[in-house]
Amino acid sequence: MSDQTMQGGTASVPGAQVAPDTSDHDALSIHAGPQGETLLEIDHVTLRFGGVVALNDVDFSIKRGEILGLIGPNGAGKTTCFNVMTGVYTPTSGEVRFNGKVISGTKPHKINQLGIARTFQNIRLFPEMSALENVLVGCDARHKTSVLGVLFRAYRVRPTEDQLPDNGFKRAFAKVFGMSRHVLEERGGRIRAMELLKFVGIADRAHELSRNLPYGYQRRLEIARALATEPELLCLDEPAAGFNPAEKEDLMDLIRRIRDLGHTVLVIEHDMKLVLGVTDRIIVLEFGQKIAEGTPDEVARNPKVIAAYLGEPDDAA
Amino acid sequence: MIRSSKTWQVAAMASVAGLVLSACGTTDTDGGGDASGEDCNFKIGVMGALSGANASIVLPSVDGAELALNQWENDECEVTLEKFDTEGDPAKATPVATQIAGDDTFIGVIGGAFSGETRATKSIYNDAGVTMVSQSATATDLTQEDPVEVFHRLVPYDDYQGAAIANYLTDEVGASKVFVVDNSEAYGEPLADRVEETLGDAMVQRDKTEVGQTDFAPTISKMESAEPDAIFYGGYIAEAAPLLKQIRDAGIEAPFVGGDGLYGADFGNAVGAAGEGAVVMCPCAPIEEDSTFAADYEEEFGSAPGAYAAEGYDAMSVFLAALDDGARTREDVEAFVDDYTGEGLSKEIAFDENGDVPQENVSYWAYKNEGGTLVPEVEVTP
Amino acid sequence: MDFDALISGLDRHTLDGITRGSIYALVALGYTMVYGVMKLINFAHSEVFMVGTWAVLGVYTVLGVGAGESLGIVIAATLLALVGAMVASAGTALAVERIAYRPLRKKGAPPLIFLITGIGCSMVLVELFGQVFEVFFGPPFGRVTVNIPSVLETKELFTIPGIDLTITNTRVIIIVGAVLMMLALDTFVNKSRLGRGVRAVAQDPDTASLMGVNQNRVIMLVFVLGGAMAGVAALLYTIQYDITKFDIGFIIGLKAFTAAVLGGIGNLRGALVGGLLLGIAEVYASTIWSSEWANVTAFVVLVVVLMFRPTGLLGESLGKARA
Amino acid sequence: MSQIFDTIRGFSIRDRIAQAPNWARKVGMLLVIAFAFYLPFLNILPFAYVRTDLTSRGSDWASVLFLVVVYMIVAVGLNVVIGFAGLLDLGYVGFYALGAYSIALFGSPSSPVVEALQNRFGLSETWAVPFAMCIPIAIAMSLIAGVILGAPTLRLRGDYLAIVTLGFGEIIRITARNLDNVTNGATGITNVPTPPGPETDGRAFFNTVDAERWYWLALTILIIIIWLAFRLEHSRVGRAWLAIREDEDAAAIMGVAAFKFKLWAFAIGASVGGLAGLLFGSKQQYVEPNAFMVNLSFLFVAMVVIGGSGNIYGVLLGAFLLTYLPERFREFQEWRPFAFGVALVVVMILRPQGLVPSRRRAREFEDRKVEAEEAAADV
Repeated sequence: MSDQTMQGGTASVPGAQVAPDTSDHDALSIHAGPQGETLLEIDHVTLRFGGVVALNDVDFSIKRGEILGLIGPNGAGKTTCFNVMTGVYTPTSGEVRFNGKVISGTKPHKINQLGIARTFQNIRLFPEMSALENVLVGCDARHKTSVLGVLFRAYRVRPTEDQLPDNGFKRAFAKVFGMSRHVLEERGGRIRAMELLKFVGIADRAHELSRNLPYGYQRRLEIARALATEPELLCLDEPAAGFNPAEKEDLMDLIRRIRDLGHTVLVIEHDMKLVLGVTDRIIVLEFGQKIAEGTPDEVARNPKVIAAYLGEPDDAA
Repeated sequence: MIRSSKTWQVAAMASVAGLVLSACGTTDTDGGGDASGEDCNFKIGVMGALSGANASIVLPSVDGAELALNQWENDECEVTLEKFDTEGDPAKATPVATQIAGDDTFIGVIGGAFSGETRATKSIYNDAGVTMVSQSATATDLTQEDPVEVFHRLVPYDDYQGAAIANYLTDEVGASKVFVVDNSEAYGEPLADRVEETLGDAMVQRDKTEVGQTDFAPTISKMESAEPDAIFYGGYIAEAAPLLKQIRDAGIEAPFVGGDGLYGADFGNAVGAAGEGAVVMCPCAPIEEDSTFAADYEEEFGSAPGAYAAEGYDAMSVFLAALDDGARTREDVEAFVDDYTGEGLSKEIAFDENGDVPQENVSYWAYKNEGGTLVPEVEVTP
Repeated sequence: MDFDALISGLDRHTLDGITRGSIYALVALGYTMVYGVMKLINFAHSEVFMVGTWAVLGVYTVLGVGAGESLGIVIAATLLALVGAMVASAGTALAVERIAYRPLRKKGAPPLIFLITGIGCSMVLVELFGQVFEVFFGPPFGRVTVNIPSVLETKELFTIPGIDLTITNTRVIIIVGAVLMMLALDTFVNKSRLGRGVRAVAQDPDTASLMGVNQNRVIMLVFVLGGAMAGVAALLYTIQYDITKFDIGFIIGLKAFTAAVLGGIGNLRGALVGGLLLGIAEVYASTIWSSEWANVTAFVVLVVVLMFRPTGLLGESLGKARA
Repeated sequence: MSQIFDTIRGFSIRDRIAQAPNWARKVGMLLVIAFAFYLPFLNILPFAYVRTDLTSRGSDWASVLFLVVVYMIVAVGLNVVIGFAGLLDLGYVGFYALGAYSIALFGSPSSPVVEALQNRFGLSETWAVPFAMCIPIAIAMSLIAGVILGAPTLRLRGDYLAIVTLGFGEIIRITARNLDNVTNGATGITNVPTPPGPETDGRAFFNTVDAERWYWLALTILIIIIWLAFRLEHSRVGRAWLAIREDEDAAAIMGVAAFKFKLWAFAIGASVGGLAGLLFGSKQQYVEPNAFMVNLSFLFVAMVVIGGSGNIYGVLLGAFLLTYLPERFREFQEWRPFAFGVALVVVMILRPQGLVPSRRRAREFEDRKVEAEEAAADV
């Protein structure tokens, strides 16, 4: 397979500073709409489980191209907020709009296709798949081949020059009859997946089972897998949990580079330093309610926020 | 790569070893004994449910055939009886039939014992020209709708049996309101259909049950409102036993009549006290208790001849007569059996162009369950 | 299609259905208890029931009793048969657990493996009675239907006036017996100390073992209880139908399992509701059409119920059996 | 027993095959296929002892091979459902039956359906739908049945799915038995057509006696189906199934349409089952409802699980062993079911992951074992 040649990439040692990524990632950038426009709106969303109110009239929006932080003490409803956005829960009242389209009540995989991807607080990779395969599952979200297409490969497309096979006979055949879209997608997917692994800095262990990867690699693999679905909006759920300061630095850099590719990023994080350092804007939740919103400076000075965090000093660490 | 080259070495050695060993010889897949016209070494197959729930209807006929072979006196010929268990399942019967068909030393087959397996295999035997003489397959279509050259049977088909049962119900029992129950299976349903046809207005209601059913409450409540003066059940022993018990428990005392599916040695034991007086109809003539056959059978197998033992004996006798007559090929046997006439244990044997025994040669008997054994009651005509 | 027959005898058919369903429900308890605690389908449970019917036959044979005994002997023999069937069935269930399931549990095998092993155990038990014992002991073992003497003969007890519904003693014994056993089991699981252990393991095995509940003991207890209920069902079955056979377990087991799922597998009261509903549905369908459609009706009812209530009528969970 | 497995593992056959040069693997594959085609005539000692017709009470070797291959097709199809998608289907025999019934209903001149068509359109009495047309009909019918069964039930959890599918298999059989005017009821349908072919020795090419031709036909179909199954496994579809098996919610959030892929698994499994049923019915030339009892479903699942669910080679082995061994040892006729049950229990206890598990499955088992041991140690 072609990915054999891709191995190597940026070698890095877990825990140490990841070498700056030098390869060309233009191929990874996505085509995003006009910057600064509203991308996602959480419109007065309330979510109740029985008598418990998990989200109470939460209302905020994300603009295209920004890095938005979502913070709050444990149990404030941050992850629940993600779950509402990604279709796991349907809000009791209010609605979620993405690109102006109501998405609350839509099934999770449909929401992903619309352009929202996320990572999980407690890592949820596919443990028996290799790192590359995990990312490939993400790439598949953008692939069009149907099950019948996989079986019979009847859908042919005209390949570009560099997609043509080397073997003379096969090359001639492909020129006349075109190539199966499935084969091209599969090949393209592998190349893209490998690029993504390089982008997050874990390409050196692309063929290892994800369950055998070190913790930091698993976190980054989740990000790569989410990026593979080419989301306009990427939601990171506590991406720095369990990281040491050096790794956190890397992560901040990674988040900025993700934004530079054209993605909008929403981060849930406990670590105030990271959030204040990387985000453009911050929303603060407490007990399912929005208590503050603003630039990192504004939020850091907001007395309500300080009170909320001082009230639970353990979690603010 | 070093490791893999080792693999190829191993593979090469294995193939050489295989070639060397192959020189050792080949197996005789014909299963011994080449058939040639001169020496008379033949096999006769018997196929049927030799194991499984319905074996008790088949095994006596196999024993009967064995007895006929043991009693046969012929210096020229060596005949063995090969038993094939099909569990009564058509899917299991086809490989057996293909095996028999492909082995030229088989000159005939006794069976199939049941209609389903016979339906599935008769074209195989027909293609190979193996003569079949069935001791107990009674489905009408086997000879009437879809006859093949090689199939013969010693029992009348369901049409006649159904008529005989209906006649018994109306004439002997004097019933005018018969409740007909069947087991929805290939055996019970067509038989019950024939009974229904012949009964005409004398049938009050028909109900269908399942194989494996034990709770017949819905059928019983239908009976209670129909108030029949006789009940016919087309099915097997396993369901007849709980059905009878529940009929009697409900206080319905109408006579109970069953088809030959109930004609087995274990009927009396299975139905117990509730089955006292129940009648089983069978196209099999009773074997005189003092006859030599019954005595020989008892001596050989340690029990009184059961269902279709005489038919099994007769089927074997037909084949052996063919060999006595000098038949040495499948064609000879087929020609001989087609024209055969003779006095059998069960009846006067002859086969019409469809392979059926002429109707006038057949006798139907009603057997009554008395104290756990089936006692011949009366002969009935269709 | 005979709806008139159904309507005109609705009381009678419902009673028939309840009788049939009572036995399903008792057998269903075994499936439900094991599922509730271990989250697996014990496919050999149908044979646990079958062994019980043979035990009844064995007890009657040893005692030498038959039809028409005096009342005292009838009661004594039936009680002995009850004990015999419960012991035999519980013992079989326990043996299956110890021999087949425990090694798998040690390996942490997924449910599918338990399923295949259960099918294997079921075949072994069927063949023991249909083949192996016949070779060693001869009749009554083997592949034939065996009559069990009607020690407890069916007698009319009384007729409900007005609707003209005759009640027999066997019906009363079956329905009352089934309900009593179920109440006893329900009380045991909910009230006793051992029962608390069962519920604890059902809710959260890990926490339960941390709290000092011996999981193996609980699982054994569950198999024994389920087996004993199948034993009761076996006695009631023989009283009603008078027969046994090496393969009678299969269909009853299938129906009982359907009943358990219908009511909400893992839920004791669900087993009762599911069993009765299934019995009634089958009898109604058999009356409207005929018995050949009873099984189809049973499964259609199951599919329809699951479509609207994906975890059965009463929902699952042995732990929350009180709810 | 486990020592034997360890020894076999010592050879690490899989690694060696994987390391072999590409041409060698291709040649090896061709040799295996050639050998498979030659198998009916295998008559060289000591290999010929595998034959089932060594004694005159055996059963025809080529017929047994045919049945083995038909069940292999079934196993490969069911493996898509159980092994790939992780859905427990206990009613697979229903699709098998549908395949057999479709060719019987439409292809046999004596089926009530064909007779109705004859009357309706004034066709001759020997007219029936040609064999070639019956194949798409059979596949379509079982596929539609798969979708109809799957669409409402696939949302159910594993164990519920098991009982519902089991019920479905029974509904198909009972309906086929009860609808006398459509399926001839319990009597079944005769004169099921065979594939067309040149007449040889005065008989149709696919006749009842020369079973090896049927075997070759089935084998060809099996090879095609295996090839397609591998395509599925190593594609986005196979990855989606694996992802669903491992973490359905996470897969959905990553854009995997879980329900759609599960339904596809069901539909693909169903149509493969239907194709196997069609072969069976055509060879048998007779179809009756009792050939499709529930027990057959259990046998199919046992093939997949014993062989090694998820691994195509494993399920092929499972299908082979469970079909072949009972035929090979016919002389123990009465004892076979007992031995079968014992073998099922013993194999599962000693090797719960199956005889030839997929590597992923084997690792999952190791994990579970460790977890179980840890849990036991806690007590």
